[in-house]
Order: sequence, then C-alpha cells, then structure tokens
Amino acid sequence: MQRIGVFVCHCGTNIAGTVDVKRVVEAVKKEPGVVYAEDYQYMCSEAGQQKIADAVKNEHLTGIVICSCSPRMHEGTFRKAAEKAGLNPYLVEIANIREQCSWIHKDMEEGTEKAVILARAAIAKVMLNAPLQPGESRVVKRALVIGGGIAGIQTALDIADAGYEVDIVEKTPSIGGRMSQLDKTFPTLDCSSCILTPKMGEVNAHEKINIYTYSEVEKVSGFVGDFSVDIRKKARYVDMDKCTGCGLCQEKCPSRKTPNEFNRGLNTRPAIYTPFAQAVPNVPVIDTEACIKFKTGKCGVCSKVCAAGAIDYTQKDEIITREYGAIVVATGFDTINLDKFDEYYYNQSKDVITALELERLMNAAGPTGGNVVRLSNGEHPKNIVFIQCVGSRDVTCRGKSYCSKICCMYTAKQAMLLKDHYPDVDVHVFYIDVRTPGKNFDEFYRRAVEEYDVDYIKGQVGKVSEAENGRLLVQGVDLIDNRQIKMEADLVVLATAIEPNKDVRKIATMLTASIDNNNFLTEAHPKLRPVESPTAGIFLSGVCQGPKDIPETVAQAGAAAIKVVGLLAKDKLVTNPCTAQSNPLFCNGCSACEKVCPYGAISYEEQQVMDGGVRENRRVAVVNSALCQGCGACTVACPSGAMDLKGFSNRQILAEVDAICR
Amino acid sequence: MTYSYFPGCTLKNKAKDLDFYARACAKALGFQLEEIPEWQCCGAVYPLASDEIATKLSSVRALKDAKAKGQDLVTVCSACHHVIKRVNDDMANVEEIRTKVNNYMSDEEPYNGETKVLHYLEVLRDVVGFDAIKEKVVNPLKGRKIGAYYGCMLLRPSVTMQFDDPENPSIIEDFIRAIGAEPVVYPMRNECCGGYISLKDKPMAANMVDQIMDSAAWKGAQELITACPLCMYNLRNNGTKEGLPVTYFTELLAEALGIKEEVQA
Amino acid sequence: MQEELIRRAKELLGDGTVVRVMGWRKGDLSFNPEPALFETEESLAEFVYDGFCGANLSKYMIKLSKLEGKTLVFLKPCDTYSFNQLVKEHRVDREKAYIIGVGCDGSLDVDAMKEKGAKGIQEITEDGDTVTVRAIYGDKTFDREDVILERCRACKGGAHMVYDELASNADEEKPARDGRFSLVEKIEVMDPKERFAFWQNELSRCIRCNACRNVCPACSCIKCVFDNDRYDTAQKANADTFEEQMFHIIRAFHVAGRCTDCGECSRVCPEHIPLHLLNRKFIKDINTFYGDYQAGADTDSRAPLTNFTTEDVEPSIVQERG
Amino acid sequence: MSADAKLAQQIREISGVDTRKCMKCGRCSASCPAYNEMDIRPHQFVSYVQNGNVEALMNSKSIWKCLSCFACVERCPRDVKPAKVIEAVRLSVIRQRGENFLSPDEIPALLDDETPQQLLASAYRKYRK
Amino acid sequence: MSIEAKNENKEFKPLIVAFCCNWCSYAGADLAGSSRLAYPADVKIIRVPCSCRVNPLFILRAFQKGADGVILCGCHPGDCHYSTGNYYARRRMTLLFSMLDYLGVENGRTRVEWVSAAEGVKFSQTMNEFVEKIYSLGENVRLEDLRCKKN
Repeated sequence: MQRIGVFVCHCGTNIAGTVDVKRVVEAVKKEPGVVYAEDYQYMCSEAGQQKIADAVKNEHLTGIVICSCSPRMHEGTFRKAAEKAGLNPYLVEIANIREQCSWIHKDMEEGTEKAVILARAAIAKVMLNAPLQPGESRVVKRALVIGGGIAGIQTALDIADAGYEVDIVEKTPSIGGRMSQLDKTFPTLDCSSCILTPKMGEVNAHEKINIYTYSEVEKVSGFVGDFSVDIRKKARYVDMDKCTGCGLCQEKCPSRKTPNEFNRGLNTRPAIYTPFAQAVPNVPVIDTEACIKFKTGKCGVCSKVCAAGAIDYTQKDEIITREYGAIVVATGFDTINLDKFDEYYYNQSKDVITALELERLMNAAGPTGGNVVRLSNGEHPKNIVFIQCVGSRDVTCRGKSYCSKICCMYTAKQAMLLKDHYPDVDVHVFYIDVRTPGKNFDEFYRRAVEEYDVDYIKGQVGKVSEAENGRLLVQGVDLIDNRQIKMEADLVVLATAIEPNKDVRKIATMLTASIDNNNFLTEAHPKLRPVESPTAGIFLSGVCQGPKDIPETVAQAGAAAIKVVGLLAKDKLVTNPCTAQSNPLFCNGCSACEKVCPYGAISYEEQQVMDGGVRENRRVAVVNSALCQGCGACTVACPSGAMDLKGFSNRQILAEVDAICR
Repeated sequence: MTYSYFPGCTLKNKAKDLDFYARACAKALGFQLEEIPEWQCCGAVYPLASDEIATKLSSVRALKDAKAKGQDLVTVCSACHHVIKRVNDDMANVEEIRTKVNNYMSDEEPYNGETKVLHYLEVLRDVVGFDAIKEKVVNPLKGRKIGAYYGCMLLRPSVTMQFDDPENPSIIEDFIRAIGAEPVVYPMRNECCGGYISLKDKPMAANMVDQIMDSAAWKGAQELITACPLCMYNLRNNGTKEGLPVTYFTELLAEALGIKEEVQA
Repeated sequence: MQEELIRRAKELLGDGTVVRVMGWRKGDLSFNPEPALFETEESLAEFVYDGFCGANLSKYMIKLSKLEGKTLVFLKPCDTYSFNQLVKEHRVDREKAYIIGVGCDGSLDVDAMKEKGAKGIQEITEDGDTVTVRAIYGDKTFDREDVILERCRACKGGAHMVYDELASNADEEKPARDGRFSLVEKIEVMDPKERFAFWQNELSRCIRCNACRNVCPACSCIKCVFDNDRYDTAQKANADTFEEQMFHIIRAFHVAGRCTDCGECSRVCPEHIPLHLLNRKFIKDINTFYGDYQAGADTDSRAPLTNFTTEDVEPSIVQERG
Repeated sequence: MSADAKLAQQIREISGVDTRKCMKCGRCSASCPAYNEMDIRPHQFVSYVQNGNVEALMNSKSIWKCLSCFACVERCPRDVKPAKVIEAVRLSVIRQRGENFLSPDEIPALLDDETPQQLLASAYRKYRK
Repeated sequence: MSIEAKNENKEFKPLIVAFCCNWCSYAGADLAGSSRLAYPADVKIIRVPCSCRVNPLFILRAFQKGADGVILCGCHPGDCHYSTGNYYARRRMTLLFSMLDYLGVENGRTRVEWVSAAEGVKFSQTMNEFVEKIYSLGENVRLEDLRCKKN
C-alpha cells in the first residue's frame, strides 16, 4: 500500500501569489494514496527539507511529491533530502507549479485549479515510481580541448598543471587564434604577441600537453568520463619531425597568390606556408588548392630546396581515435560577413576596413609593416572614421541581436594608438553607447577623449560613399547637436559584430551540447554554472559561450579547467539510473530498438526464458546501463512493450496522461 | 509564358512610352503581357498605416485576377510595383489586414497573397535572362555611358521588395550591359529624388535632383535611365541646371532590339 | 498442380531434406482449406492447393523454426515478402526452412461469389479463368477476375522474394498490378466528417475476436502489448476501454513500415472490415514522405520507422496538404 | 489615460510601430535625405511618440517633408520603421483636423504639361484624404 | 458582417496535453515562465526525457481520455540532446498525425514544434497559437466513438 506525502511550496509569493496553496493541500489530501500533505514558505530551505524528513519518518511515506519550482531547479535538492530521510531519492516527483503555473497565470482560480491537476499527475506518477540505484562508470584521466586560441591554451595549461593529460585540437596550422592577430591589448596597451607567444611556447613544451594542429574533431561518442573521439589529422605534406622551420620553402614557393587568411586577405601568401612567424608548431603546411605540384604535377620546388627532406607529397589524412574523460569547447569567433551592409561601402572600397583588418595594418608584422595606409593608394590617412555597432544590437535579419562587447574598448584602443603614432590625424567615432564595464576600462576610454582628442559623436552613420575627390563621404548624424553630418574621410573602420566560429554548430551536434539561436553554446546555468554545458562532461571556454574580451576569456578558461580537473580527479562517476531495460519475457528479439539507439547500448543474446512453464531459448535485447543515456527511443520502437524506461515508464507516463485528462 | 499585366494610370497617359515599349519588347523577347481587364489605379502610394483597408483593395483585385488566371503579375511602373508587391505581402503575412480585406471583398474564395508579383526588370533578369537579351540585341548601344537611376521604390524595404541588394544594386547595370552600353555606377543612384514633394515643394525637389545629376555626371554618365514615371518627371523638369537626359529603360531596350521605330510608328 | 506439390513434398520428406511439411489441408467445405502441418508421406493425401489457399504460411515458420530439422513450406509470391520480413526481424531462421515458391492466379473470395448470387454453395471448381459454382439454388459461372480478393487486384507481381525452388506454375515475370492505393485515395478525398463516419461504420462492427492479430505475420509479438499489463494498456489489467477503442490504430502503427501488405487481416475478418486500408495508408504515406519502400523485399534494409534523414518532412505537412 | 497618452497610443496603433523597440542610435536620421528640411527629425518622431508628445509632431512641418523613401526603415537595426510613425502623424492631422497641406484650388497652378497622374494621385493621398 | 468579425467560443474550455523533452522544450517552458510570458492554463505539460520517448499510444490515450489537443515539443532537428531522438519522433508523429487525419479526427489537434531551451518566447507563442487553434476547432470528435456507431 502506497503512502504518499505532498508538500506545497509558497516560494514566498512567487507561487502563493497566484496559487491558493491551502486549497491545493486540501485537494491533494483527497487523492487516493496520499496520507500526508502540507504547505510551507520555502520547501527548499533547511527548515523545509526538515519537514520532508520528519514526514517521511513519522508517516512512513513510500513516495513524496513536491509542488514547487521546476525540477530543473531543485529536483536534486529534494532527492538528497529524501535520501537523508531514508527514502530512495527516485521516489520523489516534482509538480512544477511555479514556472509552468503561477508565473504565467494571473488568475488565482485558474492557477489553483491547474496546480491541483499538476499535483495529481505527479501523485499518479510517483505511485508507480520504483526505487532506483545509480550505477558507476569510469573516468578517463585525459581531457580534450577543441580550439587552440587563448581560451584553449589557458584551459589546457591549467588542466595540465594540475597533473592531467590534455590534447588540443586546432583546425588551422598553428595555435594562437585571434589573439595572435591583434596588435596591442586594452586597457594596458601591451603587445599581444609579447604576452601570447610565451604561453604558446609553454603549451608546446608542456609534457602533459599534446597538440594536434591542422586537425579537426570528426566524431564523438560516449559520455561524461568516457568519451571516444575521432580526430582527423589533415595531411600537412611536411614531415613534422624532419622540418627545421627554416622557412626556405615558403620563400621559394612560386605560387604566391592565395589571400593570406592570417592577414584577413589584405595580402597574399605562398602555397606552402606557416600562418605567422611565431607559429607553433613552426612547421608549414601545403595548401593543395594553391600548390602547383598538386594541381599540375609539375613544380616540387619546396621539396628541392628543403635540406631536411621534410616535404612529403604522399602524406594522407590520418584518423586518430582517443578516449577522454572531459571535453572543453574553445572554438572562438569570427567577424560577421558584411555583404548585407553595403551602405557602409565595405565591399566597394579598399579604404573601408574592419577593426580586425586594422589590427593587421597596425601590426609591425602585418602586410604594411605596421604603417597604417589607405589600401587604395598607399597614402597615410588624415581623417579616420570609426563606426560602432556594425551588425551588433541589430534585430533584423542582417545582424546580431547581441552586443559584441569588445568593440567599444578596442575602438578606444585603436583610436588612441592611431593618434599616438600619427598625431596629425583626426579620429571620429560614431557610437550609440560607449560600454566600458571593467577594471580601468572607462578611464581608458576617457583618456582617448581627454588626452588624445578623439572625437566621439553620439550618433550613427547612414551611408558611406565615394566623394568627388576620391575620398570617402560619410553621411551620419550627431544626435546631441541635432545635425546631419557629411564628412570626408580617408579611412573608415567598422566595428563589425562577432559571431561564434562557423564550425561550432557541427561540433555542438557531435557533442550533443545545446546551442542558442546565435550559435553560442548554452551554459548549464547562466549564473551558477557558466562554464559547463548542460551536457555532462562538456565544458565551455571563451567566446564560444558568448562575447568576451581577453581577461574574461582567460578567467573563464581557468574556471573551465578547474571544472575539468574536478571531474578527472574522481575515480568513478555515478550514472543516471533512469535507463532502459528490456523484459525478456516480452522481447521478440526483432532488433528495432537496437537500430534507433544512438549509443549502441543495446545488444542481443540468447537467453533461456521461462514463459508459462515452458523453457525456451530466445534472442532477447540486453541494455548496457553504463552506455544507455535514457532517451527512450527504443521504448517506442518496441512493438511489444518489452522495452521500458526506468523513471519514465510507460505506466508512469500513461498515469500522468490519465490524471491530467481526468 | 504569359503574364498578367498591370500598366497603371501613368502608363496610360503621360508615360505611354514606357508602356508601348514594354509590350513591344516583351513580344520580341518571347513573353506575353495580358492586361488585367478593368484594373483600377493602385493608389500610387503604399498605404503605410495599418488601419487603411480600402486603399489596398484595388491592388488586391488585380492580384486576385492574376491568381484566377494562374499567372504571375507583372508591372513596369516602379510605384505600382511597390504598392502591389507590398499589399500582396500584407495579404500573405498580416492576418489582420488579410481578414479585413477578405471580409470587405466578401468573395467566395479568400485571397491570401498567392500571386507572384514581378517587376518587368525581374522578368528580364530571371526569366528571359540578360545573356539571352544580349543575343537578341541587333543594335547594341555601343559607347553610350548610362547611369541607372533606381530611386527608392524598387529597392526598399528590401525585406518585402526582394528586388536586389538595396544598398548596392546591380540589376539595371546588368541590363545596361546586356543592351551593349556601358553602365556608370554613381553614389546617388539609390537615393530618393524627392518626386512626391515635387508638386508642392519645388526648391526641395530641385536640390535633390541636382545632387543626383551631379553625382551621375561626375562619374561620367551621359544619360540616365529609370523605371519610374515620377522620377522621370522630377529628374527631367525640376533640376536647377541643364541635367543629363533621362529615358525609360524600355525605350533603350526597344532601341537595342531594333524595334523602336516600329513602336513609334 | 496439387499433385506436383505432393510428389515433391514426398520426395523431400523421403530423402530427409525436410522433416515436416507446412501446407494446406482440405476443409469441411470445398472453399475453406486450412493451414496444416504434415509429418508423414501418408498424411500428404490430405494436402490441397487451389484458389482458396489464400492463407499466408510464413507466420507458422516462427514456431516451426524452433523445432529440430528443416520444414518444407509453400509460399505464394506475396507470402515471401512476409517471410523475408520475419527473417529481417530475426523471428524465423532461414536455414530451417525449405521454401517452394508456388504460383498464384489470385486467391478466390467466396463472399464475392455469394454476393453475386451463389446461394447454398456445394462445390467450386476452377478452370483457368473460369470459376464454376455448383449450388443448391442454382449453379453459377464467374470470371475469375470478378471473384478474387481485393488484395489480389493490387497484386505485387509473380516474383518470389525468397525460395529454394520454384514450382512449375510459378511465373516470376508476372507483372505487378496498379491501383494499390486507389481505395485509400478514395477515403483521403472525403471530408473529415465523411472519413470519420466511414471508419466508424467499419470499426464499430469489430467484435475483438483477434483474428486479424492472430493471422498477421507482422503482428507476431510473443506477447502482444495489449496483453502486457506492464503497459497499462491491457483491458484486463486496467478496467477501462483503451484497448477496446484504440486496438486497430495501434496495431496499424505497430506494423507500420513492417507490414508487407499481404492482406490477410481483411481476408480473415469475420466482419469484413477493410483493415488492410489502415496499413496501406501507412505504406502510402511512407512512400510519399520517405521514398518507396516495400517491407520484405529484402532482409537487410532499414525499416522507415527505425530510420531518418535530416531533411525529413515536418509533421505539419499533414495540415499543410489539407 | 491623458489626452496626450491617448494620442500617442493612437499613433502607435495606426503605424503599427512599437516605439519602445528604438535604441536611439540615430541611423534613421543619419540616412534621411530630407533631414535638413525638417524641424523635428526622424529619430525624434519615435521618441516624441514614446513620450506622449504628439501635439508637437502634428504641428511640425516635417510631416510634409518626409518622402516615404524608406531609407530609415531599411537601415534601422531595431525594425522600428520611423517612416510609418511619420505617416501616422500625417494621417492623424488630415483625419482629425481636416487640415490640408494642399487645397484643390491651388492644384491647376501647380501643374505643367508633363506632370504624371502618379504625382497627382500621390499628392492627394499624401496631403489629404 | 463586420469586417472585424472573428469566431470566438468562450464557453468551451479545452484540455491540452503538451509533451516536452527535458533538455530543450521543458527548459524553454521554464524560460517562458521565468520571463512571465503567459499562455493559457489549458495547457498541461508532461516531462519526458526526449521527444522520441513519446509513444503514439500516449497521444491516443490522451485523446481517448478527452484531450482536445496534444502537442509534442522537442529540441530542434540537429540539436537533440541524444543526437537523433527527435528525428525518429518526427517520422513517428508525421505518420501518426496523417493516420488520425485519415480516420477523420480533425487535423490541427496535433502538433509538433521544435523549441530550444532559449526559446521561451517561442514556447509561449506556440502554446498561445495552439490553444487558439483548438478553440477554433471546438470540442474534439471523440476517438472512442470510432468504435460505437451512434445512430
């Protein structure tokens, strides 16, 4: 005989404001099986949990229902409370009467009625709950970091320093990421490569870190603690062990017309190349689409000049399969495509550039040797206009609804540096708001205005076009002076919105990590679990989770690392007991369930079955509960109902349906 | 291919050229324009207010007529195209307007924006193809430097008009190339000419026309073409100085196809 | 034909290739032969094969493949699809069956003859395309085409999908017939109220005798979900009417993508409910949405409901197509 | 609800524009070809309606200067559609006050030989009901 | 007829069951709640681990027990927490809905919508739309009547 206790939470006035909790208590008391019901201010509080424990003991409860907030919030809390009181934690059900009731209904009558029905459904379900025992699974003591930018580098270093093995998978030929493209960093104006290069070297030299550059994650299977990952190591056509990094091949390569990705296409590179001088590893790759040898079979100059004999045109892609306990996503960002923003004249004029392109122009190792010039004629610009929020905070189909966060600061930085290098230039910044939260950030921006005379104009630009003298004509507005401006400029710099790396959707799908509408990876909790994905064992580092600057990225990278270390430090993991199980008496052995299982958790074996007094050998399905993640696809594929899901059984769900439709 | 054709009021009167050439060129290029019987003026201005229903009805009638025939609806006049295309978009996507208009018309079969609305230039680009036109040109306009004047109504709002890149269009330039001339791109080609206020506010219109003409001339254009009778009127008549000559694009098409004299006769 | 089959069965029994024969035996009337197992050469005297041997023997092979030794089974072309499907689902052991593929000119439908005025039937004889009925209230002669089962009018063709040998009347070249979905289409074009009324009229006659379930080669669960009290669907365990009311829809869904369209459900229904039109609807939808698929045409392709593409149609297609 | 607030509400309804969506970036005014002819500027129209100050807009000459060229609509990053607000104010003036910027009597004098029908039709639509 | 006319049936209170997958749609419903995006109380949510856990049988049971509409919400195709669950759900529901339509149970009473954890607005909008749709359809043809002829 079931003895169910029901606890109705007020959640202050969050629930009690629209749900008459007393009436809910009275109503559920009438439900068959319910022997105890009470309401309390905050069920999740210490005192509330004590009430549960007391009732379990005094009333000999066999199951409890908490009518409260979403189970995604406090299911864990109440399960622990039940366990402490000696009740199996899986004999707890939550009726979500806050997020899915009191918060969305205004009418007390309506809210109360719905709360009672939701409580009934939970009671009907809990009557059929069975005590479940979590299993155990192993933890592979190795982490994978996807992406070798500053986020991935920092995460890898922190994990490795804690004593665990880490692999970094980087898509491009070198680690370093976006940070390696930057000239100086705000708010201290120290040189980006001066602070990044030592870290790259450290990663390279670390005995616990293994770097796969020019490689991509191809397939992921398994689950927290025990992932198996296929990494495609693309053919470099250069032997990593033999190459000395002398650079002669790059110098002699006759194919030199490919846009240089590292310099954002502002100049060209040879077919055999390292992206930049400080590349790690300092081993070039051959771009087969540009290479004359690969296209025509003739050439082979690089091979001839290579004294080390490192060139190997026969190299093939290699698939490496490795096991990991945790995976960190650090795939970073790119700037958005500006094809839909032709009013800014970006595609029409060489003198309209993105801020990241300006970084390359300002960098001493960049295509102009650090000389900021108009790319149309090579002259020094006299009047420079910065336009903020290009594609950011834009809810139309052209842009991104979010603030890209870094632009205000880098614009102040670039404006200041330009004024510093070229005191004769005029710099204007069209802005909507200047957003500078951060230590010494606003002071930094004010320096640009007060010390460097950068002209900040509150307003935006409507159109950039060509002026009759070959300069650019910028038509904008100054909202403070209430005046439309038509200004001639030599260089226009666009603070282009950033977006997550294009590959992230593919990677998230492989990892079954959730992703938001803007392709940013979703965190498990926006405040309390910001570096974890809701998918266990997947962690987030850097801009893949949301726009952030370097200090924030490094901080988050460290946070992700400590979460990984916390996981890898465990010897065993407790597994979700809500797994599928097959009843051999009903199983036909038809294999339908096996076909829909995404985890390969179902296999078949010959079993001796006693059915109605007859002993028979049958082919029956067997679920590996360590692999099963509890999705339930198999339960529906099974025509006979032999396959069922613990915690969400057919009978339980039907009981909920019946209770709601009563 | 036969299209329902909505000429519009101006093409029946002041802009007869635009109409005649359009029809003749269609024939020469192998498509038919079947004039919608008893069409009514589209109203010349798209009713922006969400509570204007009656002013949308004439467009809906034309659209329904095309739907009944199973034809796409073609217009030449930019204004008619703008109005009809936007009303059609409302009928397809704005439930309130659709409900009210259909209730108002109280026909058996409600209209839900099924008809496809095309501008004549879109037919040239997407159906006939500029390459095909190039082949049919007997009298290429070699050496002529022509600026395309787009104005506002063909391009904006681009979400609805879906005509071309609103900030950097290329359809008329491609057209100019197809008829053998040299297109001249100039910054003001998609800026408003001020046509609407040209009746009442000549100085403002004049200022805007001058800017467009200056911009085109600076870039080396010797003449302009347009698809809009209002722009045509404004550009031709309201500038303060001697501007560039302006013609309808259909006239140049007829010339290139070698049928201009035939039409004039 | 019958004699040829008996002779071949005796040979196979005699040389030890098989230890039993699954076939058909004379019934009490001339038009109701029944499936039967023959274990001796003598018992084969009762073996019959004629136009009334519509029964699909493949399902019997589930039990028979658990026994020692091979079983000889006679399968008509459409029966071989069912057999294949059962092989795919690991329900029958291909190695335990010796299959003779027999030809089929379409199964006769005694009810159709009764409807056409044959009363008090005593004997029915077939002669090519003519069927002669000797009856108390007047003899009748029919064109075979007029008195075959509906399923045979939409015959999948003469080819056997699986066999060890073919009988001399097998015609592997016999083409498939059209119009398999014409009855489904007729229902589809009704308005929803008419459709509801149509099915209400049909399904309300069901007496829940389970004949359809018992005969269906796809409905071969060791224990039916409706007899499974762990599911809360079995009427016996849960005093409500769910099974009673939902039986046919759920049955059709459970065999969707697995049903070979053998038509046995409708053939055996004592209330003449066109149950196969539920299954055919699923087949038609599957063909339209996911590409042509014939269950039982092979033994290794993935069934449509245990498969997907990322580009599959959305369920809203049902509303959109009106 | 005050009379001002009611009027503002009415403008929001006629235009179908949610003025709260504006983030005051000014891209509308930066794009407007009639900006220098206007006393109250496109971005201010949105703000005035939001603040319930429609009276000032109704007395503004800007409503007769807007060309409905949709440059503001095209470039607005928040999908606010300032041109629709201006049109709504213009319509309110015409509807409520019967005020005409253009009177039929003065038209013949404004015409020339080439004036297209389209201009007349649109002038009537823009300036009176 | 007024041009404002629209059918409204105030008497009828529909019963609507929403199956929501734990990872996306249930979280989307929570987000709708924490953003206070209202939708009618007629909607009652049942949490399932994945849209692929929803057996057509559950939906039929709901209809049989008197539900007027059943909606299934899951992660967007490609975003399933279990990689592929919603793809199977999509096929199953497409075929089931088509069958219900074929049986003359009005279509429009069933719906599948993909709602991510970030789409609180979409969740609320979807529910509002669906409830409105069910209101416009009125009370359901009782599925159980398929088995008993009423005349």
